Amino acid sequence: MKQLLTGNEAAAEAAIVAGCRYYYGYPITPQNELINYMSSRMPQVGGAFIQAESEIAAISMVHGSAAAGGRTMTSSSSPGISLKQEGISYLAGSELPCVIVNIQRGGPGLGDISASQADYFQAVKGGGHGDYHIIVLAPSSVQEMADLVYDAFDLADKYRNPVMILGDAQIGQLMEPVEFHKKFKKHLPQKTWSLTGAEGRKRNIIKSFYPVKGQLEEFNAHLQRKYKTIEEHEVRYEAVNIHKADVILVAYGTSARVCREVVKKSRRLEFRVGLIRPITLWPFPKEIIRKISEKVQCILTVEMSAGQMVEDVRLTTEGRCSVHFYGRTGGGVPTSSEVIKKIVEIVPNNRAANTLLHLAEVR
Amino acid sequence: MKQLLTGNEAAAEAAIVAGCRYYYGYPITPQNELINYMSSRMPQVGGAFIQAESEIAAISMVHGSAAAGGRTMTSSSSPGISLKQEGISYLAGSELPCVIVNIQRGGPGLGDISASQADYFQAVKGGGHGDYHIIVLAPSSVQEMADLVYDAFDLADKYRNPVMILGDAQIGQLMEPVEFHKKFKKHLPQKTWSLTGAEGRKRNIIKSFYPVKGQLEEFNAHLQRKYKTIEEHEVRYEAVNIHKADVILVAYGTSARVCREVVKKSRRLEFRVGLIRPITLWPFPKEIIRKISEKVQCILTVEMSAGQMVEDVRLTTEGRCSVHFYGRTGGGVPTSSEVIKKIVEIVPNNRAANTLLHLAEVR
Amino acid sequence: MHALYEKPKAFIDTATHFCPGCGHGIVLRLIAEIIDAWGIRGKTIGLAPVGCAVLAYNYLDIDMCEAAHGRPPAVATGIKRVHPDHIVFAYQGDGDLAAIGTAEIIHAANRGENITFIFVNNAVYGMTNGQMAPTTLLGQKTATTPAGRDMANCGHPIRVCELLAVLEGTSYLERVSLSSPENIRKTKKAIEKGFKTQIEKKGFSLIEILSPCPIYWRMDPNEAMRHIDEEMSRTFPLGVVKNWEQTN
Amino acid sequence: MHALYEKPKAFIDTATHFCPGCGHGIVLRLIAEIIDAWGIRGKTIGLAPVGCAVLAYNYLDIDMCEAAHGRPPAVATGIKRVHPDHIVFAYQGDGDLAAIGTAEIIHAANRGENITFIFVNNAVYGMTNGQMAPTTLLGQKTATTPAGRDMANCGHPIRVCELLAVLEGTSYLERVSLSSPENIRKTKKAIEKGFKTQIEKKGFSLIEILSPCPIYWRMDPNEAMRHIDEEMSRTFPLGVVKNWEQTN
Amino acid sequence: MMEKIILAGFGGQGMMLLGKLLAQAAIAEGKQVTYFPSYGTEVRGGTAVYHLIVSNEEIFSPVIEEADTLIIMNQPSYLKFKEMLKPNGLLLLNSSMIKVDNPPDATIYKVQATEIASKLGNVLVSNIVMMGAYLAIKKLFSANLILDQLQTMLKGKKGDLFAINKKALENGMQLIEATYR
Amino acid sequence: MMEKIILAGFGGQGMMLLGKLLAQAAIAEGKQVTYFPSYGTEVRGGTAVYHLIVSNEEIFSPVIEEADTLIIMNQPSYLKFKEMLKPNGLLLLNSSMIKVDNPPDATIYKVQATEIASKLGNVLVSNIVMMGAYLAIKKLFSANLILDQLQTMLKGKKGDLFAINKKALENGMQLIEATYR
Amino acid sequence: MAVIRIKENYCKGCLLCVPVCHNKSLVLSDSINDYGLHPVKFREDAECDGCKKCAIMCPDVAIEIYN
Amino acid sequence: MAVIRIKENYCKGCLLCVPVCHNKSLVLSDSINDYGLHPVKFREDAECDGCKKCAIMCPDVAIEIYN
Ligand SMILES: Cc1ncc(C[n+]2csc(CCOP(=O)(O)OP(=O)(O)O)c2C)c(N)n1
Ligand SMILES: Cc1ncc(C[n+]2csc(CCOP(=O)(O)OP(=O)(O)O)c2C)c(N)n1
Ligand code: SF4
Ligand code: SF4
Ligand code: SF4
Ligand code: SF4
Ligand code: SF4
Ligand code: SF4
Ligand SMILES: [Mg+2]
Ligand SMILES: [Mg+2]
Repeated sequence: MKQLLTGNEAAAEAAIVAGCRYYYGYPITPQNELINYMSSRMPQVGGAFIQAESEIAAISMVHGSAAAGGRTMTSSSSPGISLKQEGISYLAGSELPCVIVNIQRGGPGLGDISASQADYFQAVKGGGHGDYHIIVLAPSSVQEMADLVYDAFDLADKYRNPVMILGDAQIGQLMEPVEFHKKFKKHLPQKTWSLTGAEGRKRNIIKSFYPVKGQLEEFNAHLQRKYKTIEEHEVRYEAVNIHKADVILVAYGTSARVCREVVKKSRRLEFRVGLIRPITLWPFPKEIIRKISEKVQCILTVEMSAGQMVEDVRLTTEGRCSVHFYGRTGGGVPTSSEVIKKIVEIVPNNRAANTLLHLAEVR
Repeated sequence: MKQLLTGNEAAAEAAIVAGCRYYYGYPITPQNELINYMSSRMPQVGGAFIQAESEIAAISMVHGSAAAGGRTMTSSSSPGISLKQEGISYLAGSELPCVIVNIQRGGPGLGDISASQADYFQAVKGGGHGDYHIIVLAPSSVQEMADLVYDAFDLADKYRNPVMILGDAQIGQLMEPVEFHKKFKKHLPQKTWSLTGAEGRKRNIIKSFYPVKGQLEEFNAHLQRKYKTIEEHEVRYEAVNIHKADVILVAYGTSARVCREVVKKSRRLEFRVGLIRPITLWPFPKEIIRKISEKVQCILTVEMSAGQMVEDVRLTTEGRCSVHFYGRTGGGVPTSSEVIKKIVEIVPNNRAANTLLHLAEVR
Repeated sequence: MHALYEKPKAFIDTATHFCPGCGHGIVLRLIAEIIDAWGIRGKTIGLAPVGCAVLAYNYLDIDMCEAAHGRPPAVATGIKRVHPDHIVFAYQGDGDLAAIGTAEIIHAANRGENITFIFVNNAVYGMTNGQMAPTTLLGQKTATTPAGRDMANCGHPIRVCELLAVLEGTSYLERVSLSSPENIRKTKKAIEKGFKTQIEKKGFSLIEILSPCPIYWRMDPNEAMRHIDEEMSRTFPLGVVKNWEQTN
Repeated sequence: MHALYEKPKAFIDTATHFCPGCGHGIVLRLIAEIIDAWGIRGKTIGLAPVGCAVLAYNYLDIDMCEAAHGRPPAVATGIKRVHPDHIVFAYQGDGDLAAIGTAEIIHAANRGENITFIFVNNAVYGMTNGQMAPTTLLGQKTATTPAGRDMANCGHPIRVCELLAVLEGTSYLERVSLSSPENIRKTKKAIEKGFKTQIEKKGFSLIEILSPCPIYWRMDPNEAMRHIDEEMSRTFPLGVVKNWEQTN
Repeated sequence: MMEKIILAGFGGQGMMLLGKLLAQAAIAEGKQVTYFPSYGTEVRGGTAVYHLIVSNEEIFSPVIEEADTLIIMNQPSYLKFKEMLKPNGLLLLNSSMIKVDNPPDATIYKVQATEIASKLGNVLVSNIVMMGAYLAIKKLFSANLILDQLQTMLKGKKGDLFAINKKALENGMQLIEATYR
Repeated sequence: MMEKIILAGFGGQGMMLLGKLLAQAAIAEGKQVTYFPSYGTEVRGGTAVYHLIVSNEEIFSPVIEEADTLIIMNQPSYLKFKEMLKPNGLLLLNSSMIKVDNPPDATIYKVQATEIASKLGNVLVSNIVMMGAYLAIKKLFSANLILDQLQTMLKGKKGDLFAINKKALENGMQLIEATYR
Repeated sequence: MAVIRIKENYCKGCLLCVPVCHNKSLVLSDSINDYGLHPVKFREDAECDGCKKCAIMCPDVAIEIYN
Repeated sequence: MAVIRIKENYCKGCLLCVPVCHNKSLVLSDSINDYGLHPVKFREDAECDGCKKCAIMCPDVAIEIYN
């Protein structure tokens, strides 16, 4: 039977099902259910659990276990993820596979503990130093949290790259029925590069230091080629009702669920609302949005931030259609009525839009 | 007489001239000349110098001195700046004025110590968590380093906001003649909010925590309004030869100097190359680039990165003209010949472009 | 009618957000009492930690500053440089001070910062719902040591006063508790001594206070107080660990 | 012709990047000698620090990992969890271990990680051109203490072994030096003892090595060695600070 | 069918469990369900509120903008959340702790849950009394299904705990049948 | 007028100082100047190379793509940088340490700087010998201007240091006059 | 003889004040405060000599003592 | 009698090996190695009993000893 779990717990259990045996974390709300779950579950499967002295120590332990060839994970929330930025840059620069969960909360600073999507830039543009990318996956249900965690470990190993699960307080603490049924992935490369003791072979070195002139540029070129491959092969998104849509919503994670509600409500009308829900935030689903931008009059991006992903949407549409933004900050979650009102504001005045407005007001 | 100083030293001396009396740092190449200089200079002016136990401690000490009403600064280079991201988010969230110098080096990870501009995203999009902005100034000469450091302190105080000086290994270690002649700024607000002991007044609190539902969203709205004001009033850039230009280069800091060389070389030709050099990276000089994009066929952005500022250029041009990119990574500094070759590649084939190519090849 | 005991003026007239029987309220009240008695509201600046005492500034009517988790010693250092003659104190929990903030407290101590640290050791992370702290007792069950803390995986509870005592920069270190009116009086004396150390520019002082967290100890408040006496102070013996007035 | 002394096989045949007379080369060579002698190349994993020894993997022919500045204890912990039966050692400088990495070393020690730490104390930040380290001697001139380190502003040099000795998790702590062939032999013995401690699963071991940085001490190499004997070892006394074999 | 319930009370009144039991019953019956604890802040104490949606179709937003049912345990929660009920929705109140003033346009049921639970010997089962009342009114799930869930949940705990919970459930149901039918 | 000089040698051969003296002379004469130490890596030792540009007009890029003059102190630097000289540029070599093979298309001057300096009693002034030679060839600045700079720089140091530096400068100049004129 | 005032809405009923009173003058009250908690009350006819132990113990500054 | 081999290009002329040799067998050489440094050399006709102290002292693994 399906279990009723929080997103945090589902992420933890999915990691264990995916073969993660090295978890290092530090408490922070709203991801505490994850570290707490790991502390009881890891010993049961013979894995390692350490409550590290800090987020920095945790990401560094992840560095060690990844270098040693283990499947490894850490989790935190916004302030703690900021602390990990140097470590993440090192992981990317050392090409180490690992999974990092960010259950975002309101910022900046201590902010509060409610849901937010204001760490998008940090995740996809790189909050750390240097030109690097991590793969960023954004679940919007507890089941998807579990499914994406499996995939995160596979993607990390496939590309020797850190993968981030970008959730928020709502998805982390929401309970939904979930099943764990990881499919066995073939064709994952052997970790011949990992540190196992150089018995009978040349030594392996895990590093990101390229002091000889030219080497670092060469290494960066290699990274950029790898990122290009990922961009070509790993884009994921969900498209709902996008054909002949009058307006297209773009939203991920928690705000995508609100938008889905809007799409559902609009079904009863002549006015067509579609949704593109990026599942990979990096690589960003550029192709589909580019295509859509040739067909619709306007796109509305909905986020729990002051406007971050909307920049990636605009970079993709390049002026071909108008791109609007509706956002809530600091723990505010948009409601479907708010989104509908915003749609009414941006679409040319027509009957359908007014019906929509009516719908929003009646609730 | 002008002194021959490195950019690092000029930044330090300018800070002292600007009244900075609280400096906290941690050694890292290529900004060591700055902390070393401060260690001998601060005691001479009765200021505080602490070699902190880490970059995190340093930014936290800055937090304290800023909260107490002092003019305060820290400096580091890429990995160290990554470590400060949580602290920077707190400073922004607490609206504390301070100056942070990032003398960028090659990344990701340990990378190397040569010049780079790959921390652009981190600086302007926010490497820390939450929706915040810091003002980012990019000097391209040692004299400008000094001048911008004065302004950085004034801007910080004016807006109660952290300001970053974004340099790189080249500008940090380059020696040029420099003079210190800060003009006295009037109309800087009194720091009535600062912590001085609540003698005879209501207590002051410096914090970024807004746990009561709705408060954080309100505070974020306030921040966004402030950012809008800054965007309206504080944009700075240098425009060279942009009238009737066939192609416009956009570059800042070290790479702008290379582009300036290209502009100079092209003067002898019929083919006109112009340059827009953003001095404030945030707020980004959108208006002038938007205007230019209506007039030129193409823009070439030149950076020492895999392509970061170019996104802000594209966000501004919105498809009105083609935007190209030339970049070097990992310590590579573009040469004027490389830039000329790239121009030739992107402009419609014409005689002028060929002359230009000739120029590039002859060197 | 004459008041024998009244709310200290420096304690803001409001209900606190702490759980019933939590020690934080007692400690904050003691600080307020000293501020009143010594008349130092105008020259005192406090640091609130990230932890259950995060809202200390809602209770203490003085200038206060937030610090990121673990960083109060560094933030206090920055404040003290600007106001060397003010009384600057940092209020920290055991997760804040002895886990993520280890480097900051050690180096503030080593520099001999003339600052007073009020270190509330409740052997648990209260704020984040009861995980292990560096000071969690062996065998103690927490959200991250469901089977009880064991030495092999999680190490021994860290004795902060004894660790800092090794550093030349520390001047006054004492461990006290809140388990009884008598012990609370001693705690107040210790905080006074900490402030005095600072006023006389004798350097770094830290008062470690054994404090109950009934909620995450899963005890009723009176049981929690007994637990301090019977269990906790065996791992963390009460008393002066270092005192500049007694060094010869 | 029979070799009385040859380059250890585990030491890669190349010139090093160290300055003339730098102690790092000696320490790395000793590690290589032990790896050869004990035949443990295939089960040893090393951690290179950020510091002058950053390129340790260019000299030691074993599996090695870089760690961000100060984080070798945490990275080593992550490696050791995957390979509990391998010999994992971290090589760290004094800035790396005793400044930015304070929290990591204290907590690895407190957890009693079964890892060996080779701690090269050269009283200075070599890599970044000679700033003060936590272990810089009082009065020592560095790039950030141009008038010499003074206790009032910069605190006292931290004695790492003595600090860690307070923690129950530490098993073997010894301070040695490189000042003479005799002392180098003792250093080698101490490293061997560290590895033995680990192989026998006795827990945390750390060997603090007083090591010359002639360049930033502004001394010629032989003078620097004398300085270790005459000055440095007065602040940092040589000898065993803690030994699991001797505890009763 | 879609039922949106908001449950609110102060920490310790067992709202979390109440919602969880309903959610698990929903899963057992093959229904869709989302259950969202919407903590206010990082700060201790105060009101705990939970959004529970049970449906035959896919549920999108787990945040309830307009509830079909409110189950409210104390006065502050009543004041805070009463406006979230849809017109004529079900308002189920713990009248031991709530003074009903300015009621919204609703079908109101008052249950003296705290008192009943106290009489049963354990004030902590007041939530289960409310559960009984809710089942009796909406009949979303059978009492047996809920009791099954409870039994699994209490497995390993002291035996009489289940008995008292069962009593509480029945009392709640009976109260509705007796008072309102 | 614009003169682009690349100075290279190994650490300790005083290239830094040589360039700094020229740069300061340029400032004294009201010229524009950029002086850029282009360290290879965070790693100790190896070659140190400096880019010095002196000009009457504004200088844009401080990085030299094509040098007017190379002043080279040792063999590895010679091999590494000789291609950076413009055709027929000035190649000034410390022939004590450089074996000239495959020379580029250049005007070559060889100065046994290390030997001369050793003879003067201090191998560390080999850089100043090179300075003398450079001044004699390019006559960018007067020897006196440089000596002034040197004097200010050496103020406070032991007195004979200036004397030996002066000697070194003169020796360098004389060598050029004698050998190449 | 001193008088105790308990601030009903500040008191959380933690009972820390109860055992420290040598007169056993404080007991839990039946009433419920605004936060839904039972505060303590001064037992009717109880003694109080103003020793302050209860106030010293109270984590919520809920007790004031007068005479 | 043992034989010392010094790897010219590894030796940095730090002279740490010089004072430890009780036979004073090592001296700085006039030659310059690839890095522009003067290495040490085994003094002509010097003694060596293979005590290894020089090699133990050498930070650059530049000395090997044979017999
Ligand atoms: C960087 C960062 N990491 C983690 C947290 C989450 N957090 C808040 S308080 C706290 C620890 C609380 O424990 P303690 O310091 O012992 O204080 P207490 O609540 O027990 O008084 C943690 C881990 C945070 N806010 N920031
Ligand atoms: C986060 C970060 N901060 C600072 C640096 C710069 N850095 C490199 S090595 C080093 C310290 C070197 O000192 P130590 O650890 O004593 O090693 P040594 O070079 O003396 O052997 C520093 C500060 C860095 N690379 N990363
Ligand atoms: S959780 Fe513990 S420390 Fe925090 S307020 Fe409650 S009782 Fe106090
Ligand atoms: S700077 Fe010091 S520690 Fe670094 S290589 Fe040189 S001598 Fe060794
Ligand atoms: S003051 Fe003393 S006697 Fe009076 S109620 Fe309080 S504890 Fe009891
Ligand atoms: S100690 Fe204070 S809060 Fe606790 S019961 Fe007594 S009066 Fe109430
Ligand atoms: S082995 Fe001994 S005797 Fe031989 S050269 Fe070396 S130090 Fe001298
Ligand atoms: S100790 Fe080694 S490097 Fe130093 S001089 Fe002797 S042989 Fe050369
Ligand atoms: Mg605690
Ligand atoms: Mg060092």
